[in-house]
Amino acid sequence: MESSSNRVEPVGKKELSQLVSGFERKLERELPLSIGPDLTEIAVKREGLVSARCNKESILKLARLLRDKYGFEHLSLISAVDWRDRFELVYHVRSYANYCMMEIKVPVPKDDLEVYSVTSIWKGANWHEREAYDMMGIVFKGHPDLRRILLPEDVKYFPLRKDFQLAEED
Amino acid sequence: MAEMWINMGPQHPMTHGLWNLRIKVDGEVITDAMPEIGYLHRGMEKIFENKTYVQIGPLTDRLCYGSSFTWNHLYCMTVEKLMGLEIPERAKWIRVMAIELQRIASHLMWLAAYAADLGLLTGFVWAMRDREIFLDLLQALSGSRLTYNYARIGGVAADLPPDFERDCLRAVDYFERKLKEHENLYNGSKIFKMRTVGIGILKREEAINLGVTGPTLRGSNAKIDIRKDQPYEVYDEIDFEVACHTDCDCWARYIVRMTEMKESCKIIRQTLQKMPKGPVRVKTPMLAPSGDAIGVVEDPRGEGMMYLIGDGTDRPYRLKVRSPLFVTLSAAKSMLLGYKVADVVAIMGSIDVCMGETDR
Amino acid sequence: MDMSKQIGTVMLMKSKDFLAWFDDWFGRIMKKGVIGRGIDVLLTDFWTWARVNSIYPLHFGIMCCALEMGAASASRFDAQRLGVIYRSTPRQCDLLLVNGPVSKKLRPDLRRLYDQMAEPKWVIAMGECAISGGPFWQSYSIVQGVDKFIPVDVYIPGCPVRPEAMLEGFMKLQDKIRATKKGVLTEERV
Amino acid sequence: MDLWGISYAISDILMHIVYWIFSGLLGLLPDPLGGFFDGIGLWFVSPGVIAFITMLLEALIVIIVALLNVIILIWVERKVLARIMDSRGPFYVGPLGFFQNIADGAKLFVKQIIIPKKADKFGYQIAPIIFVGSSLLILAAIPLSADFAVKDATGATIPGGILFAFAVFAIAPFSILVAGWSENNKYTLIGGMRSAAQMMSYEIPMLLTVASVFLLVGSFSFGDVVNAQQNIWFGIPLFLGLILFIACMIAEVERIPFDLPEAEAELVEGWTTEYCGMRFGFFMFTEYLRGYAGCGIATALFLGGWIGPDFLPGEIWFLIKAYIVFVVFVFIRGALPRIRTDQILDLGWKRLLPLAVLNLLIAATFKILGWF
Repeated sequence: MESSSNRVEPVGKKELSQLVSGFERKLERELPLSIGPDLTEIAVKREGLVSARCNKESILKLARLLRDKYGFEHLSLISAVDWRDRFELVYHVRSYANYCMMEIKVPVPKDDLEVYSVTSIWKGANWHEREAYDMMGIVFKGHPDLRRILLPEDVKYFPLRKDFQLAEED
Repeated sequence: MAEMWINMGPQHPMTHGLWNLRIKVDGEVITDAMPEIGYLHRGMEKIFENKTYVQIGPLTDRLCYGSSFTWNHLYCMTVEKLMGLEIPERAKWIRVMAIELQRIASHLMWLAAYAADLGLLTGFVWAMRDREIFLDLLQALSGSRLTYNYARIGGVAADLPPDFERDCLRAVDYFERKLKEHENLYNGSKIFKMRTVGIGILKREEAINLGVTGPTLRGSNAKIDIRKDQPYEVYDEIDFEVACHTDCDCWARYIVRMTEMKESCKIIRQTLQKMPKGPVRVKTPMLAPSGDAIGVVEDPRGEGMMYLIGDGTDRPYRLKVRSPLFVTLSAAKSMLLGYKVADVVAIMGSIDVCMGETDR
Repeated sequence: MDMSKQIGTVMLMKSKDFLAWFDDWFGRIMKKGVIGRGIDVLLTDFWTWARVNSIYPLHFGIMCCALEMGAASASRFDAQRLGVIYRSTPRQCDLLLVNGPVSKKLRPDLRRLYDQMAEPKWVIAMGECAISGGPFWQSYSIVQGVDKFIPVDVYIPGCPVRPEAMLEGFMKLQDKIRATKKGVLTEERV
Repeated sequence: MDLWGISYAISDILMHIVYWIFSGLLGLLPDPLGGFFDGIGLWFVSPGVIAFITMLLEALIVIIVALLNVIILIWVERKVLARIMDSRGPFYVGPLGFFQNIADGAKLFVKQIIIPKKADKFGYQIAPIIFVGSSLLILAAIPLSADFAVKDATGATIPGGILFAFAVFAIAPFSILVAGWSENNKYTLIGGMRSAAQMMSYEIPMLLTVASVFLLVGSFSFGDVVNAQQNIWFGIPLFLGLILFIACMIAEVERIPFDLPEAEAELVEGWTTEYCGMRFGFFMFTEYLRGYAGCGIATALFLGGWIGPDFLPGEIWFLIKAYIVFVVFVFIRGALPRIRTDQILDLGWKRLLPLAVLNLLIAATFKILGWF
């Protein structure tokens, strides 16, 4: 019944690395060509994991390219990290067919918190982005309904920022 | 009848836990659905940043209380990856066995809640009765019924108690006989099929795009299981089948979970045979190096993931938790459209909601 | 209230006024008079026995203690032996079992649930989270203990509460009901 | 009344008691006008009025016995259901948990009475009264044996007994609609409409199966139907009718496979959501009361009411059979999940109705063949 995707039955540990390394090397070569200067850095961390760092402007283009051309059909996670001088959005994207996960880090300067929303590409990102907005205050342009998801609507503070101290009050 | 917003929750027997499903109803058919969560938000990720690595262990049990060992183990595995720690072989086998025991207990909890939703009180009580056996086994291992804190950074808290293998094998044999009894109660009953076949259909492409994972995805004709795709611990040395069904509806998810329970029994038997002797724990340093690490685990509800950033101190700089239910709930709307109000129970029951991990 | 015209020995009143007058008169006799106290003295033990042996908790779960509540009502630690049936509307319950941390978003809803319950009602704070916020006491979105906005009768420690402890909690509540012998008619007096 | 072989004297005693009370009372009346009240007095003690009052007392006794049975039935249900689920059921309240229902009822009796502000007062209060009242009437109509029943002047059971029972059975949907609507809450409105629709749509197949029994017997009174089953119970030739009747009765009484209107799972108790205290107690008690009434009618029509070997009196045979039918209800409750509302109505119209007509045909063929 596995007609649609050309799923290859998983074999032992050894064969897995030869099978996969080809795909990652291809990624490492082709992505900088198609994205250009915005993709500041890309490296193969280990077999099955490629990490990249990309500027905020071209995240939409990179996402669409990854999903359509390279089969990264599943968005696992969007985490928002507060590095005190800047925010950073870490996208974890996974391709089932090629057993590969990609980690894309997108720095977001503190003064301009606008980022393009990838919900139009992966619908799974909808609630991840709402939670990033709710916890850190990063605004996603083009998001269907950007509201607070976990905290009540009338709350003003963004809890996961480093400057928000864990108050002891009631 | 005019369009009407119906509010199901937060206190509602259908919701296993606290969340509010607002559905717009035209007569009896659902035209729009908007899940509302956050009633159990405890700000866990903020608390994580103020506790040391060892203190966070017991907290991760409370992430999803239905399958607390998988989250505890995921946290320890992620920290070990960050520290670059190699844990003893016996500890890995014990962890895999405990994960599968926890998977059966979690699926039985789902079966109990699902039967109670559809009005089959006998199913609730039988599933809870059989779940007690596995809770006793895990209690023998860790001392507590629900939140174990059994996995520690660098291995497992303690070795198996004396003649644990005998009890475990006896429990698994007993359970496989009892599983047939459960199946007669559900597969045989025409009414259960009337309530679940063809209800809550979620196609394969839409499920993957929405980020749905776990039994809900495997029920939609996708043979995707992290234990096979990205084997962690010793899953690549165990042969088991990935349960998959092609109907994409509540019935398929029910069948997937029942076969997964059978597979877990097989895995437990293999772990008990192949478990080597040796130490179960390694000394761990207090401070973790700076850098980041990802842990991905097949939770009974889907793909559980943790993204950990260490900054060289003994406290994590940032620990992000990816909860499978957080995403499956966002896909609830596409499962609900077009079905009747009475079907909401069957559909929401079939994705095994657990609010602990969704609200964090 | 002389809305009645005295004609011979008969008073003429509008029916609505008569009903109000009758309630007031009957109420005075029952609540404060000898008859009311007499009935109460006779029947208080019976009402207490009834309330003790049939407690309907609300079918309402928050976190891990809800699983233990379910396990306690299943067949191994059968709570039904004590006459405990889980109802799902607050109107028909007389026990609110708070079994998890109460977040600030849930607080108004929980308070409304408590207000909707009919009068002889009790509250059990089950588990550390309900007693004092438990492992999440320093969280920004958790109310540190249910007794900050709901009067609590019995506290059951444990995280999560073991089913045996929950049954013991029910028995503690039964002792409390037996101790506070609430009459029915002359409530203020007792 | 002929209870355990005591002769017909009981009803004589009753008549004398009634006569003594009334003539005594009349004697005490102040008689300023002298002889003014004699006419009414004579009328009171005339045979017709005495017979009527005796019938009322008989009905009262039959209802009280039936209520005792309903309390036992609640206990039987909770114990059998617990046994299906490997647990013990109520245990500590009285011997084997027997007084559990009394404790539940008494506790509900002394609960605070809450009438929701926006609820329509009149409808809210009248609905449980109609619901309980009409269900009690059914019990009066069901005889436990040829003599332990409400009898008309000639000593036989009331000619239209079964028709009267089903007529009163059909009052409940009206009261459920009033209850659901008067609570002014959209869940209860939906619940009320669903349960009314379900009850009405299941009465037609039920009455058709009952008609097949009338076809064989030719009379509407309980006594004649049971006497016609001397040599063979109707449950054996009309076995299809028995199964259909039990299925329709489960839907009529709203028990598990058909109890979606008050399903806990999504309409939060359906139309009893806002009721609390003794009004809710009435609704809960009446559910079992109608269950007992349904089992009583099923035994009378299909299982040969009080016919049984002589070592036990007729009443006990009737009760044993009624309890067995109720235990079948409980087994069905233990084994089956709930059906969706439209599936319930679909099942009622598309499957039970044709089967009921088929059952009627079978009865007609038996009649033509002349076996009955």
